[in-house]
Amino acid sequence: METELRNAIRKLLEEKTVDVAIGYGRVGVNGAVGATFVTNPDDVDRLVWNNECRQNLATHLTRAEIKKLGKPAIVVKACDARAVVVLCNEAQIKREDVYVIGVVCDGIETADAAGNKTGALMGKCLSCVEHAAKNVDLLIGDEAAAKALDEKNAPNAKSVGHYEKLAKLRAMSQKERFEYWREQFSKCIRCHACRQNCPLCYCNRCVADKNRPTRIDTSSSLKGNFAWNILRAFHLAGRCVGCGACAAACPAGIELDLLNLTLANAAEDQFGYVSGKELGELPLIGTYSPTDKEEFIR
Amino acid sequence: MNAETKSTDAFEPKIVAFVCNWCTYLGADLAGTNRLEYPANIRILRLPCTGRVDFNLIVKAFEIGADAVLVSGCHPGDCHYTAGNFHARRRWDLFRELLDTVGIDLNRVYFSWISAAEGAKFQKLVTEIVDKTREMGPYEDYKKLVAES
Amino acid sequence: MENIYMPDPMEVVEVKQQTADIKLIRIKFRDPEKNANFKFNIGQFGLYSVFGVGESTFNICCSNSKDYIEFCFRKTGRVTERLWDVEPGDTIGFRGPFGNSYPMKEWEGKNLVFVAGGIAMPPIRCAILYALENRDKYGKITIVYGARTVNDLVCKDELDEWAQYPNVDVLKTVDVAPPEGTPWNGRVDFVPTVLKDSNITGDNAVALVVGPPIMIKLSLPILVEAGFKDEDIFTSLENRMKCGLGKCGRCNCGSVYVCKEGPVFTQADIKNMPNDY
Amino acid sequence: MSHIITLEQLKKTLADKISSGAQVVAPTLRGELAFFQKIDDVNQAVLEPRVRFQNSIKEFFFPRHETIFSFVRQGSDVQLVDAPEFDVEQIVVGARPCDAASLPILDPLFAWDYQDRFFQSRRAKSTVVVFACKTSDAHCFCTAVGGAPDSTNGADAILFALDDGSFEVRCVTDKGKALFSGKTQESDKTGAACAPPSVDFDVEKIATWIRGNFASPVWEEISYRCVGCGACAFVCPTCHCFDIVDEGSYSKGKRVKNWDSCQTVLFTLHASGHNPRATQGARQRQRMMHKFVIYPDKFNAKLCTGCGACSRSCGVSFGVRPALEELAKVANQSENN
Repeated sequence: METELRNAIRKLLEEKTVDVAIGYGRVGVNGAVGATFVTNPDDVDRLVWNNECRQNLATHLTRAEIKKLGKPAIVVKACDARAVVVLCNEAQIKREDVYVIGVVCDGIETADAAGNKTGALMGKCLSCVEHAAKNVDLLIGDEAAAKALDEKNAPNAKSVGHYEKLAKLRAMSQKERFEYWREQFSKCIRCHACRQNCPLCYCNRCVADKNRPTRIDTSSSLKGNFAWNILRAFHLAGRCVGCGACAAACPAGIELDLLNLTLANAAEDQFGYVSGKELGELPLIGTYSPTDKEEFIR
Repeated sequence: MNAETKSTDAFEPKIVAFVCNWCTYLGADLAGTNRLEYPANIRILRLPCTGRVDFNLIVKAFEIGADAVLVSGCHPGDCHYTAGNFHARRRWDLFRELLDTVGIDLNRVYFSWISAAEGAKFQKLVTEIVDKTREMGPYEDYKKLVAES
Repeated sequence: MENIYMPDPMEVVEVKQQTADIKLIRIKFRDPEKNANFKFNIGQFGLYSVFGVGESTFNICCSNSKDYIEFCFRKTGRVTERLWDVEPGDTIGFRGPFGNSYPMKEWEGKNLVFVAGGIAMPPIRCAILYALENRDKYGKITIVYGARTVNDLVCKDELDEWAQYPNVDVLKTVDVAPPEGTPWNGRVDFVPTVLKDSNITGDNAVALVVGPPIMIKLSLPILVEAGFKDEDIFTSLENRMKCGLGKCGRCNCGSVYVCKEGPVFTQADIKNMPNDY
Repeated sequence: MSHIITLEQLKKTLADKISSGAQVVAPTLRGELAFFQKIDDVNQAVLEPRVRFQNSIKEFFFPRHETIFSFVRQGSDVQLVDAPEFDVEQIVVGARPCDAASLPILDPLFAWDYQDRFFQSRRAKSTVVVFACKTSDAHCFCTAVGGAPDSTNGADAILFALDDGSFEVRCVTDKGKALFSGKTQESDKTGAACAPPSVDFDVEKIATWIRGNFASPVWEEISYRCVGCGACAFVCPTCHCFDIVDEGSYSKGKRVKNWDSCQTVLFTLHASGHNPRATQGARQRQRMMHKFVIYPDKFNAKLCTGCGACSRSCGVSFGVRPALEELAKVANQSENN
């Protein structure tokens, strides 16, 4: 699939359909995979495709430094593709301004603290039922194999990986859960890697960075960290596509995506809403319906 | 039921109420003019609409020592801004799920619709919240968390 | 061991509004003993606190012969917004003095040229007041000061006072002509043009230029043409600061820490500093 | 003739210190990630040499969140209460040589004219016990900045893990001797550290290139993938930049100092909206200059111990080592032509 990807991008660059290709390359220490930006058709051999392509490259589409490079092509997995759709639906980019190359993905491996592969799939991949990206301009890879993987995961998609972890968490008592997150958030150093690596956290001045008034403390104190993590998760309610970039980037190893999964589940169960499925979809919180449930309201 | 008659060391809960300016605030006012007494533990904050209730305000309320939080506004359809409360309802539903996962005590977070004519409902609800919170005692978990910050 | 980040409580003595969004505040140490033996050099800055809100960096803009200190600020941020509501008798915090200063000793016997634009008057005012208090030590003093409109001039009333001193000419200007009928005895031009007509010469003279980058960019060639060498042209850099004493790693411009080795630099210094300000 | 201490004796020494009221910091495991943490019970500690940590011992000399003073308004006056000075004995055990090496690097900064009581009081009261490295990984480059797997730079004592679980103790300073006096036996067994990590770039040559290329476009090109978070700066044992903010209310509260990172947009943003370092490339340049040009100019020491924490915890596979490697290529190219 790698050669197919390289040839496709070489053609795009040669024909000037795009000015820069945002893909994966062995750019980190010991050949760790990260984002690479190819503008010259001869450099396409820097691009790779394997199950270490962990990052969600859509986060670069809204960055000023990358916009300066001109019209982008972007390599996406299915979960990343949904983030591109949400960016379009939220009018951050125009769909025709980005050439989306989907690659069939058979699951991404987690990395240990040194960036080496652990052999285990990411939580989201265990319950993934959409291995072939949608809303793309070009799809590379065997769609049939993707379908087979979808069907293999479908039966217990909602009871493995992060869903399993969340279920275990929700089964705890309220006090135990509070203690669990107290311990997790005590590790948070407020480096905001979760925010900066999230494709949908594109605000140029985050509300946590504002000080007139200071809505939440910028300190990495316990109360500051609770306020920050609650605010970050809620500002992604009905938007997060579950790509796991936040938890993968957290230096303290906090399982932030469980908070987002809670909101994604609530959006799906109560409003039948899954973000990033089709272009033109209205945002969940931006709309309402007279029949929304309200049994918790006095 | 007057706060002074209680012995001074008994726990007096602090309740923060975010109320909408067009309905619930007037409902509270009506309770006052009708001599419907409600406990003084409640601190009323007036906002244009429940749609304006930003969710870190609720977290901030617990940070500064609230033992329970009430968010109340116009009934669906009565909103002065036509859809503020509809948006709020959908957000409250999602936010309660998030608070539940984080382990914040949902028995201390109340949402309600109180119209300008429902002074009695306001008094009944506030009294109920104060009594229940007094029973539950102070929100120790969050106070400990803030103390350690 | 002393806590170097702890400010001293200061009493606000006087608040003078300069323009629609600029105020000058005069403060004294609440502790009379500290007030008595507080020393600072002309051109140094301090950090001013509104407790519960934050701290901001401003030059000490008065002469050091008084028993008070003054600073000017524009209402533009979190701290300055609350400084705006401060009244005489209130308490704010002060830490300082920090940074280097104008070499007033070396300048003795020389002609002084002061060029300021808009809110950049305060960092120059302290040098002007000191020079006027020691008038005989200095040669001819030329003050060229301009702002967008007449209402934007900081310390407008003092400009005319300074003009009364011997051998001092004050050339004030505004970019936009004032509306009909408003009394204005200054010119209507950009600062660099007024500087060009002020027939200053560079021999035995120094210049202090502070203002918006565009004003500095256009004034420098005029000074050089008039014979000022790079070591004779001084300026005061404004970098973002937090600690003010070289620890927090924020104000550097290349290898130069503006809070420790600045804010006063000569054009020669700035030439071998990277464009990081 | 060497001095040996068994694991039990080491644990007992630490346990005694804990019960005597000292603050003991040791490697602990939270899930399968290792953190340096204050321990209340010696069994929480995982006393074995380890390469990968999610934080560094910096947190116990330069805390990520610390109160400077608190204040209370009384009418128009304000009462200021200074923060209590750190006055507990602190034992940091299990640090890596590259953690300990950061302390003498930071000393001159926190003593540059103004004495920073917060750092210096913790430093004075601390004893740092280093475990010589048994392994290194691809991120380590201590040898490129003057470090080594058995360097005692900044350490009061160094322990070499032996096969039988005990350690050879070599005391470096009086503090080290005081901690281990009477707790070791003599023996002829000696321990050794692992081989120094291999490095294929020359930091001096790169520093010279950096000095001459402030405006080079290379800075933008190498930092396209950096998304400007604070992870690298916060896990770095030598990064010391901090922010000062007030917390609490207008009537009562405190002023605190928090870790800050030159990689974030707000670091040099002026109130007027002007930002001298508006792009990620400019911020990357500042980081590399501060570590390899500015700090050496000012304090004759590199602001980097080569521990590799930055590239290990970087979400986009960047960090100081990848940056050095890419700058080395550019520096070599510009040298040949």
